[in-house]
Amino acid sequence: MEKLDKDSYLKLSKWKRFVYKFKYFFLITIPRVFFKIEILDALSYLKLNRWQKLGYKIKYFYLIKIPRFFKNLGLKIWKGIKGFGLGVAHFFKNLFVTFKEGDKFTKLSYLFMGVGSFARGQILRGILFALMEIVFILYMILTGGYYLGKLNSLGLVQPLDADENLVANADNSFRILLYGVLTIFFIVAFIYTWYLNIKQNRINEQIKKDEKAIATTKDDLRAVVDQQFHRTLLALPTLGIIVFTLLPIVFMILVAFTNYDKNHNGISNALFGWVGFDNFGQLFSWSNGTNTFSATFGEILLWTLIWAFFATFTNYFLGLVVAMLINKKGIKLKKVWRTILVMSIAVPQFISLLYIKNIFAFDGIINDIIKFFGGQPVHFMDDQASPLMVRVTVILINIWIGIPYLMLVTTGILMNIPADLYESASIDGANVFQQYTKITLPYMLFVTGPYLLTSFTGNMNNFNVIYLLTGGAPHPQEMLKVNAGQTDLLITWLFKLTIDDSNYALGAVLGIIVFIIVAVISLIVYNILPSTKNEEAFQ
Amino acid sequence: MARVQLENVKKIYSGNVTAVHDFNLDIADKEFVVFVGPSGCGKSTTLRMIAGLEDISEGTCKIDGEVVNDLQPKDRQISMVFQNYALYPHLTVFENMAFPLRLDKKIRIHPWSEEELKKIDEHIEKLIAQHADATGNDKKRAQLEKKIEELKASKEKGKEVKGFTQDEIFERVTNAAKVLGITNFLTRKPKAMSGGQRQRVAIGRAMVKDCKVFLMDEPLSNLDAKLRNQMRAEIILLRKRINTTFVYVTHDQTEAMTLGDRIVCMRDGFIMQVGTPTQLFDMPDNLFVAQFIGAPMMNTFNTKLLKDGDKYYVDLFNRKLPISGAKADALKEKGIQTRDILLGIRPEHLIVSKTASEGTIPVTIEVNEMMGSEYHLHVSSEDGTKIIVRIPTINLSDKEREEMVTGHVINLAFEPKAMHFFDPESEINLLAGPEAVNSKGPIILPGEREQA
Amino acid sequence: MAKSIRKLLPLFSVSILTACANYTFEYVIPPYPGEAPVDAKEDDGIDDAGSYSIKIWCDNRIESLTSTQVSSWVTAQNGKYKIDLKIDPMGEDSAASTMLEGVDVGADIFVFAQDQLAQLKTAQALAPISGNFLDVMKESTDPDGIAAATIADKVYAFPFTGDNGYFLYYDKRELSEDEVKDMSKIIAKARQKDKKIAYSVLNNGYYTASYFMGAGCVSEWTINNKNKFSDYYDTYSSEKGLIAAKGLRDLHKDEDLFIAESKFSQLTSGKAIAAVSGIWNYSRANEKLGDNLGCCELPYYTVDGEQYHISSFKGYKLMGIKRQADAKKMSVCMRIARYLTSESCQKERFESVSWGPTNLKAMELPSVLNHKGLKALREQNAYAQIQKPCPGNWFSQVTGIASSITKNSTDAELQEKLNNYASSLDELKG
Amino acid sequence: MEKRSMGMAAKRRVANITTYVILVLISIIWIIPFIFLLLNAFDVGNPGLTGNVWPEKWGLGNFAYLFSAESNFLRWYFNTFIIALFACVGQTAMQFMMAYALSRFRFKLRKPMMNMMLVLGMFPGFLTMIVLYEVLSGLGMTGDSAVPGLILVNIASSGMGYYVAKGFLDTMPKSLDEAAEVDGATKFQVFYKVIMPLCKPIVIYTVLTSFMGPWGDFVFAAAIAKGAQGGMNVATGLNSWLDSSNIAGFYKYFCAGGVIVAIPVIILFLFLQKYYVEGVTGGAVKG
Repeated sequence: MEKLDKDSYLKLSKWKRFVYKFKYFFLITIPRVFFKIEILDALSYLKLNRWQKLGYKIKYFYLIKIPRFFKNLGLKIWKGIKGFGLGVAHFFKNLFVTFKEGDKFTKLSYLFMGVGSFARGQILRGILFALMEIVFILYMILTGGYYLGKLNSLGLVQPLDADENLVANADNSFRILLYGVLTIFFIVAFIYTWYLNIKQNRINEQIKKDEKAIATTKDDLRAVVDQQFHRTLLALPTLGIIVFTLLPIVFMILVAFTNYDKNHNGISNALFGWVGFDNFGQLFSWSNGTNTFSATFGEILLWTLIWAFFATFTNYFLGLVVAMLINKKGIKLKKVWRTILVMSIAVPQFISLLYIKNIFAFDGIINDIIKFFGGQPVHFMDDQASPLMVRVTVILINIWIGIPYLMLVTTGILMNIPADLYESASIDGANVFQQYTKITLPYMLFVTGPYLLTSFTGNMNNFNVIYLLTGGAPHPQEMLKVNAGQTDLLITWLFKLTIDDSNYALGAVLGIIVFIIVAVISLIVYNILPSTKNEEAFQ
Repeated sequence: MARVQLENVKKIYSGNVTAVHDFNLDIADKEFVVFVGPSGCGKSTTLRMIAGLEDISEGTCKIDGEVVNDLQPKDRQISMVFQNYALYPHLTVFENMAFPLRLDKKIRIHPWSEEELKKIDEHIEKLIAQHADATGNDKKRAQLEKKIEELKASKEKGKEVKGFTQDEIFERVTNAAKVLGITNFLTRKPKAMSGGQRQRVAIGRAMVKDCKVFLMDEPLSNLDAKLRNQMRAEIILLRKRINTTFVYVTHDQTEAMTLGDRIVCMRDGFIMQVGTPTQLFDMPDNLFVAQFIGAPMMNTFNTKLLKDGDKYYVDLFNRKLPISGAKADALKEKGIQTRDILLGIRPEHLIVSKTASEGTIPVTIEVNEMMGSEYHLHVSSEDGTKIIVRIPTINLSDKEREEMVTGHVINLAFEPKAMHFFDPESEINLLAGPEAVNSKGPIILPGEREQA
Repeated sequence: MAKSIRKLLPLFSVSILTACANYTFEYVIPPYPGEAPVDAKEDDGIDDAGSYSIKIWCDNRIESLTSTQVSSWVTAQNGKYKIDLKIDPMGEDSAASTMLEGVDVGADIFVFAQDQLAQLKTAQALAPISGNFLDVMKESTDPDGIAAATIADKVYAFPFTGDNGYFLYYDKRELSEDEVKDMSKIIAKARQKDKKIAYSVLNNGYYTASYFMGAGCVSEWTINNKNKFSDYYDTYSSEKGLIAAKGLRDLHKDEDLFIAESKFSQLTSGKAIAAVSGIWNYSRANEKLGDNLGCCELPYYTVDGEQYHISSFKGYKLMGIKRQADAKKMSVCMRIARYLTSESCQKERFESVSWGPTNLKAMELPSVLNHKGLKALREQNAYAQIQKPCPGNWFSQVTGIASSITKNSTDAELQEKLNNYASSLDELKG
Repeated sequence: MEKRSMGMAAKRRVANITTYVILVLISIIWIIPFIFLLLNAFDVGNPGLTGNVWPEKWGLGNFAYLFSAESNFLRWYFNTFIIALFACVGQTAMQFMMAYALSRFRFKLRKPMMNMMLVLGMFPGFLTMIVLYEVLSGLGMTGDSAVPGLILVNIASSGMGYYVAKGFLDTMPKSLDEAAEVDGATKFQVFYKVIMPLCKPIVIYTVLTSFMGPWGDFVFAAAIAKGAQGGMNVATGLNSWLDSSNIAGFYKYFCAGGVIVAIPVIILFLFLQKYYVEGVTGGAVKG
């Protein structure tokens, strides 16, 4: 709409003026107030009163930060894809160019790895490359091929024939999937090494052209403890993580796409096969309402998030308070208080939590005390208790578990807070509470930012407390169908599904969802936390 | 004892931020060169590139003629003193200084001791005897002959020893400690020592090694003023004793002036000027060097240079101050005509004359900073331009000292010899040589100026 | 030069990975060598002489007794077999769950509670018993025991003990003969003496069912040939079920008197006057209380004036043989299992840990007949129902009924709980 | 004037007293479970779960049973001790190698690697249990020889817990490395001769925490040992005494076992508590 100046507005009839005002309000004022923002510089921002500042911040967050976040995200993803594309193109171009220009040794090393290195006097590398190729070929012929071939069917020879007699040389789908994944890892490693072997030939040729000295085996060995020392350090831990963490996780993610459960355990009663996204379908079929699996999933997810939030923050703040109590200037016997608290960490949880469970049991000591004072015994953590009571009790007990550890963490950090901060605050007239909120907390949050995050994700996967204390009680009939309880976390429900009921496929689906939720939360928080951004603060 | 050559050295950080632009310098053997400049001018980065702690993005760095770009710090035979001393907290002072010696595994030749020589001779006799009675088989005889040859050769050459022996280490460390006066601290841990002492240990650690180049990265900046002056003197003595090539980085211009044979003044990754202290003090290539060297800072005035026949005048505070002597001849030689200039004169080159005259300017004192041996007067002329004057108090009578108070009017005379004339656009000294670098706006290197 | 060798180190990690991958090399020859297995058919015709290493899982109390029994059996075969025996003590329920975790690594012979039979059968962990072994078993063993080990008229295990039910333990000093006949009297005495009753009727389906069975309810599950629970006949939500629910509601009025069965020891330490538990606690209770210990059938409970005798499961512990490709080993294990469940072994076991035998002759022995615990169990079994195979989650559904009832739920609410239970049964199919 | 100053002192005294009262209360609450455990361990009156606090009959019978030939407790305890010993050495080495590489060096894949490990750490552990069992049985480390298997799994992916060690190393000034390099030390010598000696608190912290881990692990250990007495650890063994058929006869033995497991870990913890605090906070020990 075109804006009218003063007198052309006056010319309008009464009705037209009303229409104009109406349009002006919606098309100009609303956008100007809500959707347009002019960035204030520091000074003009400080002039705003408290509410304007808040309004400005909120608008700034939604109109600037969020779009920028997504723009950056989009850029990053686009760069990633472009980078990947470039990388692949580069990979093939490299291969082709090296082959065309390489001398006969380089050409040979395409087929027999290590030939190039031997030709150039790098015996150690040559041996390693050749060894890798031989081992790879042998492995593929004898076992890799066998499992890779069966990977898409996960086994054809069922362990039992029609009338349930044992079949000889039956397949084992569990082992086929596991060694299939291992073989794929091995193939990727081989391709990387093969590409490495080619690239080194090209580098050595380049060096030869510039008449520089090619790295001898002695140089390689010296590099292991010098220039390349960080790779030597990382080699063993990374290998351990690949074989003992990454491999099982990849296996588990794949299990989510199979029908691996008590009727098809892949070894003795029936082979399991690929079923695509059916398992996810079952979990997310909200539509038919009656399906208790997805309804239970929603409730347990909600409780897991509430639990993780409360468990983390109650422990954090109360741990800090206890640490401050002990660290207060006038308090003597500091070591004694700390020792008593620390003793409770040293006792393994499966012993201490059993005792706490008996204390809170229906016929436990607390109820005896209540009866002694004439009260009615209370159901704290058994099946007759109300869900709210059990949840509150569990969080309280978790405080008992968490505080000593937090007290230790925060005691150390408290000692590092420069004393002059408190002195200047008390001169400015801040009382104890203000000092806590204005100095201690901000400093602590900065230093223990990452710790807070890891303890939040840790609490989401905190198995011991719930499993040992409540076992998921109370179990309403509705949730019992999928053997879950109202204080079950995703992790304890997962345990019941897989270990108790050997329903591995659904357990894997659940595991993936827990994995995604926790991963998304922490990656966002991880990149926002100040202390993780300026990591180099101290160096 | 080495010559350090830096040719077109550049340092470009990720995201193409250039910290050092086209750095060219040729440091002669045993020369003490100081890199000076405000923080962030790339002086430390350049030093670290020589040391090998930073990769050289472009260009080459040669030590004793050998390109060291790809060498690791330990293979460049350099030693370095760090700004925060970087002493190993868990080692005693002795161990700190002995650390580099224990790591050194190079083979060195040592003269044989008496008994060792005797033992070798006996061994040779024994072999000759064996050679004599092994008449039959030639192979054995040939072997024996070769063995005898070897022994004889090693007798002349001397004993080959890997690294330093224990007493060699002891001797070197104690000598260094004696030089630095920290002998009775040798068994202490760095934590238990003061800043000055720690700095000496750091120097000691660098000193014990025989190195080609001795690098120092702002070693005195963590010390208090008094200790800094004392350490400066010690470093001068040290330099004579160690007698090797020094590269010293500092942001304090007094250190540069007192220590350096040659000074490399830098800003934003560019070399402003390379020259001896006096060259930089008396003949600054541009306004930046002029103002950076010398404290308090040189005064500058926007004025006009008037050429009247073959006489030159400066139109200052509507007075025409004559320029005479060497400066005038230089201007004439350069054929400078009347033009706008930036006049620079150092506070210590302004003289308070007793009587007002044609060549003096009346100024009123605003602030008088009493520095003990001299006054730093902050004065302002009739039209309000601020000038700083430095006057030694020694040859002032008591009465004159009393008058040096705010509001008092004094007459200033300009010492013609100490005037500097800078071109307002490029801030280059009119009398500077062709390779002078501008210090205003985007810095244009001499080479590039022709194309511009 | 430094730059050109920066690619060296991944070689190390890769070569270690290959070394690591090697371990699968000699391990992974196709599994299960040997010819097609033949189930031990006809009489013991199969010639299975040879040496075997056999692993047995049984309760720690009978660990040493079992190993002596097996070695005596081996010597009795005068050299036909060479057995390298390994016994790991393991309770019945953890034996079943460990077996389900990995059938191929489970023990060759293991004792498990009867309610796990269906799950173990689904996992194909049990070798069917046939031929001579079956005939001998049929002649000499308690028919109910055999029924407990049968699915779709195939027998999958040897009945090991016939005492897996529960009965009433009580302190004779506190309760007289006739008081123990009526639940309300026991509760009144407990309230009066401020003592407890160790009976998990309110929070464990295995015991809650005793009220429903007492009122006459039944729950039977049929398994189709694909070992899935295809159909069920259940009367827990009928009006008989409502009677039981009312009984449970009355118990909730005194729920503070009831403690879990795991706290059975409070009977021996005098804090409880009665307990409902199985024979596994008999020897300790007898040792502690001596002749103050009374054992008898479960009492009656009264609802709306009518008296109902609390029922129980007539349960059996079974000895199963792992189904494996090596037919010979399977047949040797069957021979051992048959011997361990023979009359002489059951008698020895009864004398040492007083577990009820399933062998018909052993059951008639005078010492068994007038054994205080077993006599009570036999009297109670008159009112008990044979425990048939049922889905794993069925017991937790029954627990759900008891735990959702409160002392002031109305009859309509009780019925609603029962209906919830009934509707959940379809989920348990499959 | 005089009243106000007295007020200040009085106020501080009152604050101190309340703090002491709170601290005493806290101490009681935190120590009760352990006291109950101790009392039950000395009760030889009735071996079952009698729920009484004060022992019916004092005696050392329960402890005697543990060390008698009847029970395998000693075997389990020895197994766990071996696992804890190897675990603390192995884990500390692995965590330190990872932390040192990530803290002192800057290389291309550093950030993605750290994010990857952060994410991998979030996968719920149980699902990988059955896979690890298969991997270990491939290596023949299950059942009776479960101890080497548990050690291997304990150490293999412990590199992922490098945060605390890295936090500590980040506070080491970079100039120490550079000074050593200029002095001629190879990167390994810098690691071994300069940085490691300064990491005493964090090394002890890591040793301590990884030593305590295996004592409480009952789910995974049971899955690997699969009931074989030779391979069970103390947590699995004690737990097997709690199932329904055993509890009436073995509960008090469980308590005695619990005491014997807890005591050494407590003593170790108290002895090294100073380092625990320093280690966690990134170390007050500055160069």
